[in-house]
Amino acid sequence: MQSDESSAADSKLEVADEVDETALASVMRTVPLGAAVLAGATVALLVLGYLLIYTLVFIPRGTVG
Amino acid sequence: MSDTPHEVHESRILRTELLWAFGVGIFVAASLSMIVFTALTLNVNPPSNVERIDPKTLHLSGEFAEQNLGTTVFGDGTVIVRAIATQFMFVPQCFAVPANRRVTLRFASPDVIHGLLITGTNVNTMVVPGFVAQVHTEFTRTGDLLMPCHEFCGQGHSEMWATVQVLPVDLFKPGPDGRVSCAKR
Amino acid sequence: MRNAERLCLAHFWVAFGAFLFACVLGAWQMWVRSPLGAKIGTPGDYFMSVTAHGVSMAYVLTTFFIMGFGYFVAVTALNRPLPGWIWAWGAFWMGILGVVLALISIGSGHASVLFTFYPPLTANVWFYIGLVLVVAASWVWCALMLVAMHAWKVDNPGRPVPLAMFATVANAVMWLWTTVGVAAELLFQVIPASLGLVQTIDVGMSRTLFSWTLHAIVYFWLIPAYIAFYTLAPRAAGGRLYSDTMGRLTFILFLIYSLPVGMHHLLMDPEHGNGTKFIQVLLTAFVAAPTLLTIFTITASMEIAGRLRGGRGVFGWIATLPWKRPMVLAIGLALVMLGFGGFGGIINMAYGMNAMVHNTSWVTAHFHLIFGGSVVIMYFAIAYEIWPRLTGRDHASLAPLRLQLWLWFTGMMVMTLPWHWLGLQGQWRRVSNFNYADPIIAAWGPWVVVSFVGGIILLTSAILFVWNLVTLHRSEVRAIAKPLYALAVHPPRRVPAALNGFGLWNVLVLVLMLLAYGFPIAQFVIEPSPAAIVHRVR
Amino acid sequence: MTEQRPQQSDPHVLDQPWRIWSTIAVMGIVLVGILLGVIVIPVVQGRSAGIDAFTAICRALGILPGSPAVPQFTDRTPPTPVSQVVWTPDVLQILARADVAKGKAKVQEVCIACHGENGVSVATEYPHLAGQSGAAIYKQLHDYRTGSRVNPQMTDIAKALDEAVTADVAAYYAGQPQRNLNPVTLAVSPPAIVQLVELGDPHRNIPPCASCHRAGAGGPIEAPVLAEQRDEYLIQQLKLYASGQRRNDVYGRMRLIASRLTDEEIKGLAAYYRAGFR
Repeated sequence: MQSDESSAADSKLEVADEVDETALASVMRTVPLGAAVLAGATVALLVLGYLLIYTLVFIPRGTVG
Repeated sequence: MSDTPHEVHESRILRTELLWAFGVGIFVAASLSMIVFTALTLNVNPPSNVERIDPKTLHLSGEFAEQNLGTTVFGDGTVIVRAIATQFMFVPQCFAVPANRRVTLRFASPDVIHGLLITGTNVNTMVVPGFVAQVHTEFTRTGDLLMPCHEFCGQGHSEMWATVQVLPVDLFKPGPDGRVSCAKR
Repeated sequence: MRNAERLCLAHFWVAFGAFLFACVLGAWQMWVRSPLGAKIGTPGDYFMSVTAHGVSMAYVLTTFFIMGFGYFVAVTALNRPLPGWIWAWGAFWMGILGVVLALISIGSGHASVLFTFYPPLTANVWFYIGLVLVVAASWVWCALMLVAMHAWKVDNPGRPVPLAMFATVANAVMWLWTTVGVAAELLFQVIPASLGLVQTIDVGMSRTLFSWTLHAIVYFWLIPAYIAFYTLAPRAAGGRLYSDTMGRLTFILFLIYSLPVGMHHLLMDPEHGNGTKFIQVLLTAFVAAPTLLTIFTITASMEIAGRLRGGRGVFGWIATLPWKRPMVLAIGLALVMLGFGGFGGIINMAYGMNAMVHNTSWVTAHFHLIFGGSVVIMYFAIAYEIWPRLTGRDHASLAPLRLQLWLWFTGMMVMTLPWHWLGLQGQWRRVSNFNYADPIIAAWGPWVVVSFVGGIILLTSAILFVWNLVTLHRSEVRAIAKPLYALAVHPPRRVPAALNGFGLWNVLVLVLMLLAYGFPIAQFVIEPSPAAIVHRVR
Repeated sequence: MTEQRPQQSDPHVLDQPWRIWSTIAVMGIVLVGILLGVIVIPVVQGRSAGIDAFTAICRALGILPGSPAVPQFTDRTPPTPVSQVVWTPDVLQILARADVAKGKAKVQEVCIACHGENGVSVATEYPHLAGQSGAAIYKQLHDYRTGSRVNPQMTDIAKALDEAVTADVAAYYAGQPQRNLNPVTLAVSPPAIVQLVELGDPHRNIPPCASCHRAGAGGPIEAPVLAEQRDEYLIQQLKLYASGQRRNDVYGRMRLIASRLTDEEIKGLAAYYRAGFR
């Protein structure tokens, strides 16, 4: 993979990038796995909490309209 | 178009993001489907009653004149509570409602914006001058509940609250004129 | 660049000065409301304090921070001088004048109407004029951001605008749309009433116009935090941004979906029908999309950094992240608070379920977590990150910075978790004191005290924050020029015009606003609400 | 380097799918919202309540009042108002444009005997009117005229005044210099009374007196300003409210508050508000 980060932000202060491209290529083989599990679990918990509050707190207090 | 490995990988990232976006879609659908389901089966709505009423002449109007406020049971069994939210008092300051029976609460403000909730229930509405705020509900437990004004209405806002007496059905006895008042405690 | 640095620092110090002042007021308010401080201060003092707290936090801290940060981004990300220095300084002083006018009106007791106004209550007219000046200053800023991006594009045809600048301009465009509602309310309804030119107000209309602004304004405050998520944090963590395209898409989604959703603040209002409310609830559900996309993209970016530092396994990368760096710590804490705050948010927006929590402490907890928590902690991290560039001096030690961030997080959690609980019990908002003699309210007392302890921790953190910045100004350590903005794993070479500008999205916003707000506003033009008499607070 | 590579596609071609798909997605979402919120939900809810589809949809839009899920209540109860005063913009305009000179002439002719030329009353049972809110004076005179408030002397006097003169008199007294509470004598007021004035008593549902009766508090339009008032007059009026003999306070706010005050508190409050009398 070529190093080509020329256009992102090529100000004079932005020349140095400490990331090694081969290392990057190798971690990119696993990368969104951890993020997917972590973010997915969080979102699943959010939905679960939402449904629990809806059915166990909101509805028993009496419907409104 | 000959794709370089770079572009192959870039499109793989975008496909992963798209997959995640699909998950986001499920999240959105799950939260909305609960709303739609309860709206269709239990008639759950936010209180919306676009019924205009002149705040300046409320005290001259029929419904919200002073002596008509409070709980009334009509001939067809409808239970209507009418109350005024005004600076810095609810009138009446206590009203009685039956438990486990459909009740319609109607509020109006002659002056500024007020709001109210009844603790431990889902009764919650803004009381906006110019409109009748109306909540249809059923109280699911008995007892004395607190009904504070929850929207800033002036310097006396913090002292503005009323009591709601939720009575068991057998204790909820309208008088000959259909009126029910709070039991003295 | 001396001028640029002075400009940015001037804005930031106004912002953080207002912030510290507001934190002191906030802690005082919590004390007064708690069983410990019952019957201290009058309602007049309390509502004056709440007004000053809200104005300082929501209008001064945010507007000045966002303007200062925008100037910083325009200069550093585009790597060219800002067009129109005179305008920028003029806007700054206009904003200062506005803040002074507003604070004098509040301090003299003539504007205790809270920062959300509540007509037909009206304050002294100078209060509103002051706030209009602050907004007008931000409009100048918006214009400068648009001009800066346009000039860059002319000189760099076909190249993608750097993400930080693209996001900043997205915020400026969104803010221009956002302020239309409140500007209309103030100029056509509230200021004439305050001046005595009219004696009545159409409250249905004024609430609807304010709701136009009320939700998008929160995204105006939030976007700098997201800019830090996308462009500063991956670099600070030693990694790359997972996807530049998703960044652009996120900011575009914020532009589109933060506007036609404001009526979810009016779910409990009697002046709108269920159907129009439902449409905006549905759109509100979609405003979760940019945040959820961000959570994934940023977590993936952090994962890159963690794995590059040797993290293995599904979660091993979390431990290897450089948590000692304030930016990395801040983003971790911000995401936790965003999770809790977001949970509160989806309960709030859930149509009928809003009745369970509307105007209770639940809502207060929600926006303190999202804004006071996630967003402000990123403001801290941004300040810590860019202050060395602005002053040429570096932090002698990062430990007090981390301590400050931890204190802020701890304080925010200790304060807001009890508020959620109290909100579910029905504890309502905006009261100067509670009657702890009432048995229902008495049961809340201990939790109110716990949240007050959280408030004290937050105040401590705020003082430490300002102390840290003051210390930096006196630091002997010279700053080394370090790269600031993160690169993407695949930096974009070319992007579709849709992802490099806002023409298409402005059209969509217009159409969406017509569909979502057209009828709700038109109904009051066709048949105005029965007018309410103006109540003047003098 | 990328820049040297030939562009593979024209940016406008690249842009087209974005334009099309984003428009379709955004409009699709709105259409679903309209379909569900304005059509499906109200029609289904209306059917269960016996409301026809058209009415239900109109209610969902806010064109007709009421919930699509519940038959709407209509009321025909006759009113018997306690006060006829209506704060319309017209009335407020009459007050704002009142002729102070005419008011002064009327005061010198009639009111002066009890309330004094400058609004400083001549005897302790008559209220001071100097610097009093014009709206408050107007409302009381109006109520005397319509019989909502009854007083042997004032009823006849008020009946002789027309609307415009009522406003003139109110404006004249409102323009007289008000005398504020005296901080020196206030300092010796009992804390319980000061608390009632500043904080009220939430337990008894009594709002702070100052939240309505302090000048510029933003309270009810008709609330009189209390600053240096005759104590005997205040005691008398609070007792009339408490017993329900005076009932021209709209929605009975003062009747309720006064009925909850003890005699000691009524005396203490009257003393508080006369504290600065010179």
